[in-house]
Order: sequence, then structure tokens, then C-alpha cells
Amino acid sequence: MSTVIRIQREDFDPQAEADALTKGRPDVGALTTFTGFCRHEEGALSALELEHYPGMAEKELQRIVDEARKRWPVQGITVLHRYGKIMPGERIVFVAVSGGHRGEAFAACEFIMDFLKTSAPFWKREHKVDGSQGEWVEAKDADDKALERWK
Amino acid sequence: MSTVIRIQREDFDPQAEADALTKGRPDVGALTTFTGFCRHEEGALSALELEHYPGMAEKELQRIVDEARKRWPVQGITVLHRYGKIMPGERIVFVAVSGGHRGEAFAACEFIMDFLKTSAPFWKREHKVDGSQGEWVEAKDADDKALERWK
Amino acid sequence: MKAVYFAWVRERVGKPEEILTPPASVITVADLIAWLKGQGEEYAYAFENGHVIRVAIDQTHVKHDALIADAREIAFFPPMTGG
Amino acid sequence: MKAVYFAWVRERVGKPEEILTPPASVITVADLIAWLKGQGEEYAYAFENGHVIRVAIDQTHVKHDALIADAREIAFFPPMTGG
Repeated sequence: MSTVIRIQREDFDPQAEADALTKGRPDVGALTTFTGFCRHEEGALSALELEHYPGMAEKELQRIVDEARKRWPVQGITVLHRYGKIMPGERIVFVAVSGGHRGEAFAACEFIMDFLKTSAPFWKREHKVDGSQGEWVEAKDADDKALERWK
Repeated sequence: MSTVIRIQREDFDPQAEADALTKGRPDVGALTTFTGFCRHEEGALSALELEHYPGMAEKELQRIVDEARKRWPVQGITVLHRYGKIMPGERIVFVAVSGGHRGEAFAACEFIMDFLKTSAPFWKREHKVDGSQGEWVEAKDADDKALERWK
Repeated sequence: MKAVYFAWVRERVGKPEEILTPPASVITVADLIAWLKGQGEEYAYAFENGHVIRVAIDQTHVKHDALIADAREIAFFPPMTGG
Repeated sequence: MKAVYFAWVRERVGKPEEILTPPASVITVADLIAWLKGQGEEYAYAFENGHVIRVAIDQTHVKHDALIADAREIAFFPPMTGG
């Protein structure tokens, strides 16, 4: 029933995180992972700048993980989120959920991502390849709509 | 839009498979993976023996992947399935889906697993730790029910 | 027509594959299963709950009312349990 | 009470944090936002669409009708865009 939550500037190693949830754990039957990457947006983007609210970000991720555990009998949950300047192709976020069976591992993993998107205090700003400072990324209606599934 | 389908006796490297879908692909924003492991069933199980129908197994996985691509605009899809004797804690199956956004990557990955379970020609037999040959694993109602979501 | 058997169907029949030459009256998969059940104890055992047996013709799933007319390879197996 | 600002709210206000001492008539988050809008052009700009601003008291999300009575830290920021 381990939970790992880390907010960090540096990249992470998805395989090492997955192994930590499954090695020597023959009760684990299913592992679902999600990795979010910085897209280049058809070549227009040179980087994303990720700002966060230290302290609250960790608390909010813990709250989301706690809610997922109330809903599904999963085993390990790992949530990693980077901040700072992130280049196209680089990892931004990682969620891994292990469990006995796939249904609950999939559901908890997607639930965590959906709530992370809309309630964890992170904000993205674009940097353009033409050197101009881009806009703060706007929140998407699609992300709010994704929450309806979990009501 | 690459598809990789492999049925093999030996283990595989999830990170290498994930990298193949994402490295040098800055249009990828989301990667969802599922890994299925052999459980020890409270210590009763010494191994699973996986039998498959060579030829049809590949065809059926391709058919499931084609159906997923009709439903969601995803990018790369990788489906690996092992056969032969597999020990508790070892990987059995791996599905990875990359895409622009998380919703379609999650949906396609879970869809592929749900149909793989019920229509790809693989069969599991248990070997018990007491040396006795266990039973052929019985198909689960829960796996048939999981399909209803995709109708 | 080549028949192939998997998992406990294979074990009960006692062989992984064989050539079948059913009579002309055998039109559908259901007919073929009924005919096989009369081919000996091992077949009667393998197909005793004939409705649970899954069938593929030329490596594509079919229902029991499917015609076997042009089948080159017909496979019999239990419900799948991979993944 | 300590106020902290993030993303474009921080940029518009022009500072990441400050100590606020609103009058006693400021009871709710909405009251505080209305009062802040009168504290200068930069606040008027930051809170011009006050209803889109998200608020956390002591690192927990709250609605605009929440009471600010015991708040030690109150945060103002745009809708989240992480992940």
C-alpha cells in the first residue's frame, strides 16, 4: 500500500519507479502507468515553464491519491510531477498504479490524472521557438468534462 | 502510427518498448502502458503455463489494434504477449499506447486489454507449489462484463 | 479439413491436430461438434458441454451456426484466458 | 494574513507574496478580492475577471464564499494547467 509523491525539477526513471511497485511483489497482477510529455505543438514551442505552489502541490496530490484509494482496492501508487523548464519530448508527469487486477489499476490511474490536471496547483507557460515569450496555457473545458465520469 | 505485435517466449523490456514509441517524437503528449504479471495466488502457485494458437493469436491482436485505431486517433500501439512457463512476479503481457492526449491513450490501452482477455487465443494452466498440476484457469464473467463498456 | 485443438480440448481429445472427413450432411460448426461427439469416448468427453467450446475457422472466431463449407483449418478451444 | 500569487496573477500583481491587512468588513474570499481590486491598477488588472481566479486558504482549495477568518495563508491563482 505504498504511496510515493514527488515534485522535482529533474527528470525521473519510469522503469525504476515501476520496478519499485512490482519487484518482489508476487501479489501484483496489474500495473498501469501514464507518462505525460511536453509536445512541440507543430514545432512552435521551444519549451514549457512549469510553475507550482510548493507545499500545496504535494498536499493536493496526496488528497487525490487518498480519494483514489477510497474508491479502488489498489496496491502501490506513484505520482511524480516536474517543474521548471521542460523541453519538447521531455517527461512532465508520471502516474503508476499497481493492483491485483487491471480494472482498478486503470481506473485509479486515469482518475488521478484527471484530478491532477484540474486541481493540482501547477501552471504551464509556453516559450516560442521564435524567441518570444508565449502565453500561459489556458485550462481546457475537456479537462473539466473528464471529471464528470467520476461523479 | 506504428504498430508492434509480438508473441514470444522470452521476457521483454517495457522501457525500451516505451522509448520506441516516444523518443524523437515531440508530437507525443501521452503514453499509457499496462503490464500484466503472474500472481502467486497467496503462495499456492509455482508457475503459469501459457498456451496459444500460433498464427491466430497474432491475427486476433492485430484485429483488436485495428478496431482501437478506428475508435481513437492514437499514435503508436505496442502489444506483447508471452507464452510458455511463467513464474510468479514475471511479466505476461504488455500494452502501450501513445497519443497526443491522455483520454484516447487510456481508452485505447484499456480497450485492447479487455478484448485481448476475451478474444485473443491464449490459455493459462496453473502449476501448484505442492507439485501437483493445477487446473486450466477458467474464464471470468468479469472479463465478459468489461466488454460492455465498449459497445 | 484440418482440425486443431487447444488447452483442455486438446488434452481430452488426446492430440493437437488431425484431418477430419465428416459426411456431407455436416454443414455447420454445430453439426461438426455433434458428429465429433460420436467419434469415440475422448471426443464425447471433450465436447460434452459443446456450447462452451469456442471455434475458429481459418483463424477467425465463428459462432456455432457458421458454415464449415470452405474451411481449411477449424480450431476448437475453451474460452480464452490470456492477458 | 499572507497572500501568495501564482502564474499570471503573480505577474499582474507584480510580486509573489505580501502581507495583507484588510479592514474588518472583509469577511469572505469574495470580499477580499473586491477589496484588493481597489488597492491599485495592478490589482484591478489581476482581478479584473475575479470569478475565474482560484483561491486556496492554508493550501486547500476554497470557493469565493469561504470565510477568511482564520486564514494564515491565502493563495490566488488561475485555473490549473499541470499534468
